[in-house]
Amino acid sequence: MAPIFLLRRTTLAALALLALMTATFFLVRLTGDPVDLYLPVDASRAARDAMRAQLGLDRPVVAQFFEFFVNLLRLDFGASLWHNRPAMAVVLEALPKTLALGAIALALAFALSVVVGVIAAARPGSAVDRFINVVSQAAASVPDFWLGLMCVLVFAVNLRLLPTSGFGGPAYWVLPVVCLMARPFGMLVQIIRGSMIEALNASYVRTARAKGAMEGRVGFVHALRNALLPAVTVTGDLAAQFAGGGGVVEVVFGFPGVGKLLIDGILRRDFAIVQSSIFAVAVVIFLINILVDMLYAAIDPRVKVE
Amino acid sequence: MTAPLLDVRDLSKHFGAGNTPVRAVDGVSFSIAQGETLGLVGESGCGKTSLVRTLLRLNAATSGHAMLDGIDIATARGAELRTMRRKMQVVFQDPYQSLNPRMRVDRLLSEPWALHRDVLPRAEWSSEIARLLEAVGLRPEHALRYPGEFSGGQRQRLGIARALALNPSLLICDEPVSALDVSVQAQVINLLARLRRERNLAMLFVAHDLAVVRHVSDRVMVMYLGRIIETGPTKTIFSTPRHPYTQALLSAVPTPDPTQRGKRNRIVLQGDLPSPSNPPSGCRFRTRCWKATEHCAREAPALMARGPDPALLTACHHASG
Amino acid sequence: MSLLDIQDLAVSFETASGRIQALSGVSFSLERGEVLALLGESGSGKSVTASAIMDLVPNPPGSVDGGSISFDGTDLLSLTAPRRRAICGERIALIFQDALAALNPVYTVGWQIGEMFRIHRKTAGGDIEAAVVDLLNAVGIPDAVRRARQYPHEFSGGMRQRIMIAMAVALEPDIIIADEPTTALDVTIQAQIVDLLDTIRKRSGAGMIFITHDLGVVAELADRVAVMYAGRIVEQASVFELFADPRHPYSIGLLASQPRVDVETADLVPIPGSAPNPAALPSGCAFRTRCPRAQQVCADIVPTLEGAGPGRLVACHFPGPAT
Amino acid sequence: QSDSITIVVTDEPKSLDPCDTDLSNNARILRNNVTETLVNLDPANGEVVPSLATEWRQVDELTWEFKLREGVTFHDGTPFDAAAVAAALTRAGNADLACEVGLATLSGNVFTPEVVDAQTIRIKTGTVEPILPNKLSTLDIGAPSTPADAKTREPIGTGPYSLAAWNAGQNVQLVSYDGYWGDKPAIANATITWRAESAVRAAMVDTGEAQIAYEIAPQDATSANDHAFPNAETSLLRIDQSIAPLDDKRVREALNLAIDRDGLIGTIFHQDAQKAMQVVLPSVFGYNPDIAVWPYDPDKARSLLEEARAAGTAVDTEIVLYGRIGIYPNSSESMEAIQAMLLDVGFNVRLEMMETTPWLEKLIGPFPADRPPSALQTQIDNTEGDAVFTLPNRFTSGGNTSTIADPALDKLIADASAATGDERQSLFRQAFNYIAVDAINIVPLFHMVTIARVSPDLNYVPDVQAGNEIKLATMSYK
Amino acid sequence: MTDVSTTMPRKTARLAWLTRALIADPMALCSVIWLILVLLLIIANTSGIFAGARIDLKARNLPPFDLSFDWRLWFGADALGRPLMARLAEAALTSIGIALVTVLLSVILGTVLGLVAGYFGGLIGAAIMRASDIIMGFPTLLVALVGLYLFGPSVTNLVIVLAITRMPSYIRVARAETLEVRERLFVDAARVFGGGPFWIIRNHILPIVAPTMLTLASVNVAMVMLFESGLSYLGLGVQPPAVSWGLMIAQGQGYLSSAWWLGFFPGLAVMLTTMSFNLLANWFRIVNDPSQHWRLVRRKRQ
Ligand SMILES: Nc1ncnc2c1ncn2[C@@H]1O[C@H](COP(=O)(O)OP(=O)(O)OP(=O)(O)O)[C@@H](O)[C@H]1O
Ligand SMILES: Nc1ncnc2c1ncn2[C@@H]1O[C@H](COP(=O)(O)OP(=O)(O)OP(=O)(O)O)[C@@H](O)[C@H]1O
Ligand SMILES: [Mg+2]
Ligand SMILES: [Mg+2]
Repeated sequence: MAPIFLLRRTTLAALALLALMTATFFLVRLTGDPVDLYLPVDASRAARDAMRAQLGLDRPVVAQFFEFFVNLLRLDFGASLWHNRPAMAVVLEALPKTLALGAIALALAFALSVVVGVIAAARPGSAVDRFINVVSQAAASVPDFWLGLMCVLVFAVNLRLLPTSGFGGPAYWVLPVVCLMARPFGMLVQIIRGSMIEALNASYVRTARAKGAMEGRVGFVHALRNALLPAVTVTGDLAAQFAGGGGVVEVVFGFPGVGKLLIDGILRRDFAIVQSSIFAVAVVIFLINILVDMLYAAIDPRVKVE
Repeated sequence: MTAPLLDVRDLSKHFGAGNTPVRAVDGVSFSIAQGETLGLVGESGCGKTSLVRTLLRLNAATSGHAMLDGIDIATARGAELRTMRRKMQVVFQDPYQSLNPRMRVDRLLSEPWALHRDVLPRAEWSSEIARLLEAVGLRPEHALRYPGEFSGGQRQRLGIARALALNPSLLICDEPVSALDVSVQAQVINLLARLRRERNLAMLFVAHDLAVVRHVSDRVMVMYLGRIIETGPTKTIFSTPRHPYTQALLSAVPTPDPTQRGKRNRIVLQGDLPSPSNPPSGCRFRTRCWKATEHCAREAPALMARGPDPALLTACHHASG
Repeated sequence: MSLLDIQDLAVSFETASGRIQALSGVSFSLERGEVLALLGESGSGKSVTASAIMDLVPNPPGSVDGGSISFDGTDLLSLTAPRRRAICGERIALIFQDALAALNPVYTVGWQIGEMFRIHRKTAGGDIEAAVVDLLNAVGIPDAVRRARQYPHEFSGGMRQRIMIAMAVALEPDIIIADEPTTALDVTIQAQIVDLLDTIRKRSGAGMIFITHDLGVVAELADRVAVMYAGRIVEQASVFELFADPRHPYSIGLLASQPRVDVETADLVPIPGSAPNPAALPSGCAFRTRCPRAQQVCADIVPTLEGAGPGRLVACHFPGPAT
Repeated sequence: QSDSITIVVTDEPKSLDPCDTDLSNNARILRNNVTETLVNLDPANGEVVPSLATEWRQVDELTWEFKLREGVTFHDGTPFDAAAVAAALTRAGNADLACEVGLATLSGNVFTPEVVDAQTIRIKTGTVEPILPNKLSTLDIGAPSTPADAKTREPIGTGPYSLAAWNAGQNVQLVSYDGYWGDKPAIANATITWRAESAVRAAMVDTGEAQIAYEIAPQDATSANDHAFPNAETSLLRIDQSIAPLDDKRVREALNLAIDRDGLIGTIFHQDAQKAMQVVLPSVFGYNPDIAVWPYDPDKARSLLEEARAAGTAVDTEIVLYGRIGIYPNSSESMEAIQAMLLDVGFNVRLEMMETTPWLEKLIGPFPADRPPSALQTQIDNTEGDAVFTLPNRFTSGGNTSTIADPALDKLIADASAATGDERQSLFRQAFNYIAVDAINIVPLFHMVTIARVSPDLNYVPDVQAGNEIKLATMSYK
Repeated sequence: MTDVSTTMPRKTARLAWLTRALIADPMALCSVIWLILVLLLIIANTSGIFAGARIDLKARNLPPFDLSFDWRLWFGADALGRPLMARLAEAALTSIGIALVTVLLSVILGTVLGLVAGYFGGLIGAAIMRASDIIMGFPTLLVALVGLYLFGPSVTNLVIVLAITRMPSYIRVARAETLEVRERLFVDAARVFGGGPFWIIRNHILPIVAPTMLTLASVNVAMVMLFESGLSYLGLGVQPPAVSWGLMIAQGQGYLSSAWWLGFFPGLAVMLTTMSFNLLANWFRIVNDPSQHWRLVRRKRQ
């Protein structure tokens, strides 16, 4: 991968990021004024105006935007109203947790769906295949937060096997990971099954068979590597989504990730938090995309990273 | 002699910008007279389709002119453009791709009239469709089917019928039989020959099957890497070709006659077609030519008569030898 | 005993428009060192025949319904899948029409050729590399050491076909099945490949089944020809006999509809109509709807392949020379 | 471990600064655990009792004097003295810091501390302040090292516990302080964590993940371990009475009569909730015990509406019910039920449930002139024990959240606030009566209860202050 | 192929084939049955069969499957004592209605924009694509919140917000497909006859692109339903007193341990409906791809 290419991509991404941040700035400001939320109901009008002035919210939006923009270029995202400390610091505390959660869930989903997808593709139309089809469709269709609630009900409240929610040792990760896995697992099984069936019907697989390769070799050496490409694309997209936080799942499990942070930030009108989490997530997504492209090129030599 | 129907001067079509564009067509000149069939042969990638598409104004020409009956194809607008579209029609190579699979045959065939409202009143469409179908050897009731329900040969007939709907004077055929089976290929060739006779059609017949070209054409052009390297009457080209490439091409065609096995003097060319974005200097064929000399690398040979037959034009420095 | 002997082979496919009998009652044999051409138009069952021999009929939707394929005295159809695979890969090799699709895009060509050794022989890594380079040289690919590390998409069409050939002959098989190896290629390249195949085959003494619909290539290469129509062999003869004196109306039509490059052809005489719908073949002789000689019996009784002179078989109720 | 406890509440505190203890999320963690106040209120009767101050007196109309406890040190080792109190008071009033205590309880007056000696402090007030000790019961005293011009995330106090860690998004951990002046608590380590869902909180006590869970929804309060306690909140609908048809008193009365309060209790609201007629609890100074609770009388409500209609009031105008999602457990359900009841007697009402920020826009004035007639779901709390903390801001014409502008009421409240003793009580009682019966500015609903689930092996019974204080020091395992 | 005489009228033949194909795919058949059930429930509800589904605090949180109650209460009652069956029906109308209208809106706009971007390319195309990239880059939550805050929390606004956020996927797919179809020979043929851009888009490209868009739309109905339920769960979507499945789950969450059925049934309904749309999309893909038809047929024979 040429440095020129990296440079070009980074420049493009930076421009896109600026556009995104600009839009974010105006959007969050459209959701209302945080002052009422942050002052006691009894606080006087004067106190409210004072706070507004202190936050700079009394100035014209354009002026606020200009300041925001200058600060953004200096990578200064301001302080969180709610947390009372630099917003980026708060985000950087939550981000690794979200990334770990997403990575674990995706990695497991990917590994599992490769196995299951290959099994289904081996005998399309068979009973096993149809069973897998139903299960994976169900997994792809289940609302993750609902699954979360039901898991809490069954495994935590009734069976008391796992903690209800929160953050801590491995036990705390089980349910969020499972809930987050469901949809990717379902989607990936469908995709891998489809691309695997296609690959197994491809001409080069006939060649491999004609060469005398056994079915295992045909499936895993010849077909699978080709069949993985669409799965990698989808996994990349999912990874990008997960980088933004398991959203609702994080809320359900009280998992202190960036998704919950963003949702709370939105509900609390904590502009700095919203802006810095969107920024951080956008950067992560950019890195994920590059990673996916590189992975793609590693799997398929026809794809040149450029 | 009357003015030719199609007159092409120095036509070029380059793809891509920058310093190494693909020179798919590079300074091609020729003409076709009313009612004449000109065959065009060449290896895959030599620029046949690019030329055809440029003539049809599906690509914009990079330079040069093509005049159809006095209308400049590249710049025609409004009424002129409509006239041009009516006069020149095309039959594509792939009968599976060239018919919209979701259009029923009657809609398919009447599309030209829907686009040229003045040609035929709507009331007459259905009878005309029946006539067209019969003209290409199909039955009128076929009008109610979809293209997917026809075999390759039948589809190609549909393609031809559609091309004839506007009664053109020039029919451009881009490998119309390459995708067809031998037994069906002959049907289509015969059909084209008949229609040509009946309607006094001029044709540009593109193919890479030399036997078919020989059978169909009055005159033949041989193309190599975007250039015409030899052109002349069919008889002369096939009996006494002067360009080494034409000679190699002819000798490479296997003869369907086992008794000739091993008796023919075959020239097997080495290597592949060079890249059209970086063609060899001078004569483009020199990298595969057994006669190539210094001179060939330096200077591109002009297309001109180099032997006893003045109608046979050859672009080779060593053609007379 | 023939090297390969096929009797009454039948293959069918399940499709939306019904069951397709892709092959029925196909019988032929191949001797060591012999070139048998399978000639026939698109859909006549040539590739399915090759697939059936190599155990490559996709199941579902296809299935081999009957017949026998005996190779060197063993009935391939009665073998277990792994044993059959082993024989097919090592002793019978297949060359496909579309080399680009037939080569795995994600592995280097060297790896793919070398795989033949890894599957069937316990050759050491270094030896495999050397063998691959030798093979690439033998099929006329210059700069073999470097090119072995390249991927299929980095080669031209002719070069890819050479790679397919190298792969096929790597283990010096007894039979090479070439399924339209030159159809996608230009005449000049086709000439190169045909020459190469001929040289390599002669050198190893293998038998070859050459599948094509190009009469010219058949005339250049084949010893014997089997003409297929709608899943059946309709005529079998030595190449000289077939071209000089075709007996089946379809063979006759085929020859008459082919324009020639070396002599001026007067009028072409096409075979009327088009290939029948494989899901709804006409009763009796499948060719009867296009046949000038057809009579009632052709609709009632399927003609069998019968002797019509030394080494020559025709499946027609009214065989006879062209008129 | 028998000396560790985990407590689960609803939300993460947004601040742990001692000057923000007006927020109950914050106060629960800090008050009397980490930081202490000069005085406390007795949960039983609302009387002021000593804490960091041992005695106090009103020197003159504008001056109060407090004697401070000796031998008290902050967690960082610095001694507790009058200067520390002065600093804390000044800090709470610093407008730039926007302290919750300063903006709420202490607002509306000027307090000037005066250090007499290390153990004595005098506080001068701008205007007469009859109940300063009540107010000071909300002022937590942080160490002098607390930055004067910035909020802190690491409070240092004099309480039995010091802050061990605040793991943002996860929990707050407290550990007992060896140098505490009082008795050493039985619980050495406390973790306060938070979950939004009542069912989850309740389950955590059952599973042993936590020992106390606060604010369990009524439907989850099914076990013997659930303790209901009044939380000083009163729920109500605030009527925007300046917009027709709500400017007609008959219509407002009909609103009140249409609601089946008994039907709501024990179903959507906890059975221990008390039907209310005014917005403070009986323990609050100024509470009027003589106002009769509205009966459920749908027929009378209908006839009142008819009367109003006959008198030309546009009774059929659509009235908007503004509700806030999650303001208390089952808030949406309660509003849906109320909407149904109102529809039943012939009101044309539309329910709009909102999240907090837009709801606040409806709650806090100034209000736009062209607004629709509305009633707003809200609740009012009073933990300071005096009606003055409730009435001026909510029911006078200058009030932030007031929808009533009645000169008579304004005067009544102003007089009451300045008065002391029985006169004060009587005036406040009149004011409450005026609001509820004469003006009918509100649809009072219930004095609310909070339910806490307490692990059965823990000695702890939540009291009325549990909404603002988790008295860790009083807890122990059986 | 050649001489299949098709005497049956085409529309009927197509319908018969679709029915046959549907019966051949048990999963698709189940999906259709489920959707029809839901539809019946909705119709029953709107035609007032559940009338009397009034608030009745005494019947609060009645457990399900107690057949001794009135049949309306077989699924239990909600927190206000209304029959859960009626609530589910009402929510179904909102949830599915939102999803369908949203998808309809976004599929139409997205396809048009995608066709334009794909066929014309150039500046317009680039502008459309960049705009859709930016929409894609946004957390939908934020967009939803802004939309609902600015324009008020109504179902209409939710639909608009969701439609806008879903549009990019249609634009992309329609554009990609257009780019491919544009290069097909029959488009060239139409151009040779003098067909202008709009003629070609309408007669040649749209009919080819439409089935893909329909399949995508079907998948998207499922996605929008999930999304709406997520938003409503967070309190950013449908607001009470309106009700959707997602909102019912959110409200049921408060009764997780005391009345599990309040959250369980709506979640199950979301899942089954989503799954139905996904399965139908699959089936539709197969039906539209002749090379896969044998799957449908084989199953029929077994
Ligand atoms: N749209 C295009 N963009 C870039 N290069 C093109 C384009 N179309 C054709 N070319 C290149 O132009 C050259 C000539 O192609 P063209 O299709 O005209 O050849 P052809 O003689 O018709 O070949 P064939 O026999 O395979 O149809 C080839 O190298 C091809 O790769
Ligand atoms: N996978 C398949 N599914 C269904 N039908 C098939 C399949 N493979 C082959 N067939 C059918 O079997 C018949 C014979 O096909 P085959 O590929 O052998 O023809 P061919 O003679 O090799 O033609 P070509 O010259 O086009 O390669 C055809 O009718 C074809 O439709
Ligand atoms: Mg071409
Ligand atoms: Mg074949």
